[in-house]
Amino acid sequence: MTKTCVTAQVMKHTVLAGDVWELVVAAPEIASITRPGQFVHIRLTDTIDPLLRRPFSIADCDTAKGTLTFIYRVVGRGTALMTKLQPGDTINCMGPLGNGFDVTAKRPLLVGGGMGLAPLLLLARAFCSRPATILMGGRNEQELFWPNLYATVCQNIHITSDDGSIGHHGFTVDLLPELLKQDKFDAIYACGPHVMLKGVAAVAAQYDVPCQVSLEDYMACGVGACLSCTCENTSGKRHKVCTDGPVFWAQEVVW
Amino acid sequence: MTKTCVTAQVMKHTVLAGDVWELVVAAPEIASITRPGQFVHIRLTDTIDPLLRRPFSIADCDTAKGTLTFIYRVVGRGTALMTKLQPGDTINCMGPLGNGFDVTAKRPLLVGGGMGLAPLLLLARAFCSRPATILMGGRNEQELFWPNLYATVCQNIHITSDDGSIGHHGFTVDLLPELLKQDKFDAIYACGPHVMLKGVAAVAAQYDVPCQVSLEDYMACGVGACLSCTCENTSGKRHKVCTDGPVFWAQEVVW
Amino acid sequence: MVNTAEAMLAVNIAGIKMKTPVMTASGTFGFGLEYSDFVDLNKVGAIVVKGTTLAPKAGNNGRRIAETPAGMMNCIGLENPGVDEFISKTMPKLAAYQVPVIVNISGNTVEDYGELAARLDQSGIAGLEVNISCPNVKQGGIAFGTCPESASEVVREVKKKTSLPVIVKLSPNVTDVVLMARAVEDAGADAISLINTLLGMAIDIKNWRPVLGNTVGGLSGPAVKPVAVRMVWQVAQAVKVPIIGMGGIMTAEDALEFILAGASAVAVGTANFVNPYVSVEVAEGIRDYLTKRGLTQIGDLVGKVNCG
Amino acid sequence: MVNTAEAMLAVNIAGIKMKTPVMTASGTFGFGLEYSDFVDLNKVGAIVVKGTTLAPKAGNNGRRIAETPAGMMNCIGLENPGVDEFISKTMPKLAAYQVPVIVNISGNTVEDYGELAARLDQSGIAGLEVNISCPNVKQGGIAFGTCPESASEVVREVKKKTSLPVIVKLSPNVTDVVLMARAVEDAGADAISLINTLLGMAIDIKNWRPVLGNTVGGLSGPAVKPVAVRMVWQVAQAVKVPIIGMGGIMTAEDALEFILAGASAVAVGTANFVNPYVSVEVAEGIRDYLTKRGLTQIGDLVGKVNCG
Ligand SMILES: Cc1cc2nc3c(=O)[nH]c(=O)nc-3n(C[C@H](O)[C@H](O)[C@H](O)COP(=O)(O)OP(=O)(O)OC[C@H]3O[C@@H](n4cnc5c(N)ncnc54)[C@H](O)[C@@H]3O)c2cc1C
Ligand SMILES: Cc1cc2nc3c(=O)[nH]c(=O)nc-3n(C[C@H](O)[C@H](O)[C@H](O)COP(=O)(O)OP(=O)(O)OC[C@H]3O[C@@H](n4cnc5c(N)ncnc54)[C@H](O)[C@@H]3O)c2cc1C
Ligand SMILES: Cc1cc2nc3c(=O)[nH]c(=O)nc-3n(C[C@H](O)[C@H](O)[C@H](O)COP(=O)(O)O)c2cc1C
Ligand SMILES: Cc1cc2nc3c(=O)[nH]c(=O)nc-3n(C[C@H](O)[C@H](O)[C@H](O)COP(=O)(O)O)c2cc1C
Ligand code: FES
Ligand code: FES
Repeated sequence: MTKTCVTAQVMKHTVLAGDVWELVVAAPEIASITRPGQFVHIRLTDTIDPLLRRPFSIADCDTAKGTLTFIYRVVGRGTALMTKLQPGDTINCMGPLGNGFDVTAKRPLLVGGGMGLAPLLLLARAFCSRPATILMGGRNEQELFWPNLYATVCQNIHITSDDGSIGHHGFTVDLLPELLKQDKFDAIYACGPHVMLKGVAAVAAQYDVPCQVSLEDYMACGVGACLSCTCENTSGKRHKVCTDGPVFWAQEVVW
Repeated sequence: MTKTCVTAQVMKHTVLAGDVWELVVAAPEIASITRPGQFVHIRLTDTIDPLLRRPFSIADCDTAKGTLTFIYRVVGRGTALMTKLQPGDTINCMGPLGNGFDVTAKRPLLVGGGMGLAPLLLLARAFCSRPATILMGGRNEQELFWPNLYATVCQNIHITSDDGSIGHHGFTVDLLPELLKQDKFDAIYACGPHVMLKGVAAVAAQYDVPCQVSLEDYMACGVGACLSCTCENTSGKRHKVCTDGPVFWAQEVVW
Repeated sequence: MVNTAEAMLAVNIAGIKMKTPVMTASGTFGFGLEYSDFVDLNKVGAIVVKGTTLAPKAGNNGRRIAETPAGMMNCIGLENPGVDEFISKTMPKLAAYQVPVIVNISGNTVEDYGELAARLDQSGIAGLEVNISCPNVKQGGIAFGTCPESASEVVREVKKKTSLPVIVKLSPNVTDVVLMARAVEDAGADAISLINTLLGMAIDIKNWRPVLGNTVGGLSGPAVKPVAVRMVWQVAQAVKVPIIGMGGIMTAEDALEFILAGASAVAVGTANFVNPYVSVEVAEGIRDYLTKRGLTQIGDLVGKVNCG
Repeated sequence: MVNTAEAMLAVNIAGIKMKTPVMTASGTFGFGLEYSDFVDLNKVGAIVVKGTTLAPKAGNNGRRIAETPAGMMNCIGLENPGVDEFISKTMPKLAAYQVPVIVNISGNTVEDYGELAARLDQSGIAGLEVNISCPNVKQGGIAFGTCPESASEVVREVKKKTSLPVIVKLSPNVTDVVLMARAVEDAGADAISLINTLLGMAIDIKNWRPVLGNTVGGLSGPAVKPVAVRMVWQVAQAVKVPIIGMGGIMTAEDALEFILAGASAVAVGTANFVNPYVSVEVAEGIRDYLTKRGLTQIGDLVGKVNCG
């Protein structure tokens, strides 16, 4: 079984909060082989407007039902059009793409900011049997509908908000050292804005905890062919975010 | 009251036969001033695919309800997309455009071929009180669902089909002289393929009956600005099909 | 000082005073009157009328437009009633509006251009747009637009024959648009407009014939916007005269790209066919953008793209 | 005689034997292997690999792609591992497939092109595509593609250093593509491919900066198709060598336009990103078209547009 491109029917499509939506589609071929951290490249319509696919992390995946869940924020034309999807409509899904997280940790700490919390949700589910902890950050209370989603898959939930309207007032990175001191985490998994990832990586290095980060870049092909998403890694080699990533070990990344 | 551009809600959308559809939309601003023979320039989506508007004759118009009816055949990308419209969806309607038919005749004969029967339907309704006669032609029986539509608005219905599967075996032009001999028509109104119009115009001239024809051309603007639809008329002047037409006196047209 | 809504958008392009920086592109808005049911012409920056020639022209035969991906092609072939009819019949009607009228002129020879300029000089119009870039006519047209020397000659001749501001419209079908821009600026152009259409072709695979009656046609619409923005930006680095940017503008956002690239005004073309209100809506959108950003004048944006 | 389904589509472009006339365009299909999960590479006409240079190249900084109306822009900047790594690491993997591999080469100097040709001569590839039209690198690239003399020089040098078929890829960013085509044909090109990308630009109106890291980028996709078809048609009237047509092909219908215009083969580029199966689907669509029309060979269509 391998990467494929399938027509997927919309099963459910709801607003989670403000401009964040949850989209569930039936794509058993992809669901059956999905690993946490992977993503799907979505073509919304068969017209040429918009032309390119859009990458979205797989936020959840039900192999029994053959469904994939995406959690997305409306930011531009493609996502605005996406909100119009109704159950029964179809989209084209190409995936699963990317490498996914290493899931061998025994005491994982997940750190997510904003929409970076989407891929971590599936990762948390994979860690379900283990006592996973999540540290989540967002701008304000309204953005932090995430605790509900994580309630069943994480043992401990720590929250920070930029404005202090919920949880700890500040950024995830501010709270991170404290958590690392309290608990013996054997791996950190982070996804979120670049500046957050950079901060998390620095703290992880300081506390000598292995850390994986999931990166984003503008992508045309999603399969390593177009070189739109490459970056240099610390060993001087060129890496492709779409295939060598989106998940990288923090020490590979040139911050 | 004048030409306008409005968002119109789809009220009804059904297949009439094969690839011919009937679309009813609410556009009271346009319906209230529509004359038979006019058309609407339709923008289907607010994406740029397809980019241009598509012109469709107003096949019916209910001023009380404020609705317009279009009868269209699927021939390309735009009309294919059009079939997806559901009640409640909206399209953008620009109109009413074009000059419309002269409706002063006392004993009108309508001659329509194929989709040319769409604009004649509204014309027939305008003539309702008078004993209007329609001569309609099509390729075969399947295409001739039109008699049902005309049953209530025309007194006499004559039918020809290219393959003889319904009505007279042959073209409308073949039957036309006979009708003109039988009856004292004071005007002929024709719409259909160019070759049919040319034939009708010739017969009309021969029998000395005033004749109006409705022409088609590729249109960008629909309002006389782009000059994509112009043609020379018999007095050597340039005419615009969109504004000087689509209805012309047969003797104005260079066949 | 907070600027009034009106002053915010007002521009002066080589002496042509416009209420908004949004003009209508030649050939896409007729003589303006055709759109007066939809648009208050007094709210349009300027109306650039259809390409006008000395004698009336019937244009090309056969199909004249075709839709393309996010664009269209046309091969109208400069159909127009001739400059004299414009002056005697159309201009008096346009004079009823408070909107600058710019006449787009096309000739087969350098002398044609001069003669057109001379006849239009006292016609009440606000300026001339010299079309040296029409891809749809056999003689003249684009030939002048791809050769710096011929272009200069045309511009000098026109300048000689008129006291009106002279805008020169450039073709995108060239290796080096900057070379052309410099040439026409040196020859005396008061402003430069670009882009005219890209030369394209479509083939009907059902009958193995060109879709357009003239085989090839001019491509316009959103599809060409990236090329147009690039050329405006390149030319803005190279010339001092004001630039009128066009090519694929559908929204205020599109127009703002051109302005940031270096256009002092913009024109909407193909978009008129899609949305007849577009010229006014784009101006309003630009005003909203200025307001939101706390800017007081459209000039604050011109050429402000930071490529560092 | 009824042709077999296979023979119908087979083409021989300057000695490169392909099972279908549908190739993949350089830079849009990686080294082919990246798409092998989706496409049986043995069913692709030929794979043209990413632009290759002598030394490895890191490409441009910043954002490298942007969507445009019915198209996209890129400024990858020829990132590639260098010709030696291609020969030693990639080509052995590609050799496992029965598909002609064509290497797209780019140099800063005439000598670079010659050296690239020499090194690739015995590497097992089927041909060279000389890229004199890349808009995304500072030196070389497009400069060679806009000047007939430089282009000829490059082609002559490459021909001297290789026995492989040499395809020359032309830029659309020129006033007269026919001039360039004639020049490279005279210099010994065995085939001509076109079009490379149109130079474009987009500006982010939120931060007043170019969207792309390299300020400008190459426009591709459906938006450019009319320009590409026109250029293929123009060049087909002027040269005898076979033409590989590309620019915006998404469907078999699009490909057929290019073939009727005069292309003996076509390449799909941007479309791969949208539909990874496109190269095979387009070939199948062409076969269906031939079958429906009772034609036996793709050659029956080449250049058959009737402009009379
Ligand atoms: C591997 C990966 C996983 C992602 N997962 C999620 C997710 O789970 N939920 C979510 O809300 N978003 C996610 N994103 C970001 C998401 O892809 C963009 O928000 C989306 O493409 C924006 O599309 P648009 O048409 O609305 O925006 P527009 O700005 O109109 O898009 C224009 C172009 O830019 C690209 N683009 C715009 N923003 C981004 C971005 N941040 N990253 C990459 N490309 C972008 C688009 O794909 C498109 O090609 C992910 C991105 C990547 C690379
Ligand atoms: C005044 C007028 C009234 C019309 N009324 C009707 C009607 O009542 N019912 C009906 O079925 N059709 C009518 N047509 C034809 C209808 O406009 C076309 O069938 C339709 O535009 C095809 O669109 P498409 O996207 O499916 O085809 P495509 O071939 O994909 O369209 C491509 C382009 O060609 C144009 N085009 C294609 N065919 C025609 C045509 N025959 N006439 C004009 N432009 C065309 C399209 O508008 C579009 O710009 C009318 C045309 C005109 C000019
Ligand atoms: C139907 C049509 C007719 C045109 N006629 C002319 C013309 O007569 N003179 C001219 O200089 N440009 C003409 N143009 C070019 C436009 O003025 C404009 O430069 C071009 O379309 C790009 O702008 P757009 O993409 O907004 O349409 C014409 C364009 C179209 C679509
Ligand atoms: C992301 C990307 C990278 C490209 N890289 C190259 C390249 O390295 N060498 C080259 O000759 N052309 C390159 N091209 C141009 C394509 O090969 C092709 O000529 C162009 O995209 C037009 O075809 P299309 O519209 O089907 O994409 C590239 C195009 C894209 C979109
Ligand atoms: S998106 Fe194409 S290489 Fe990564
Ligand atoms: S459609 Fe534009 S003038 Fe008739």
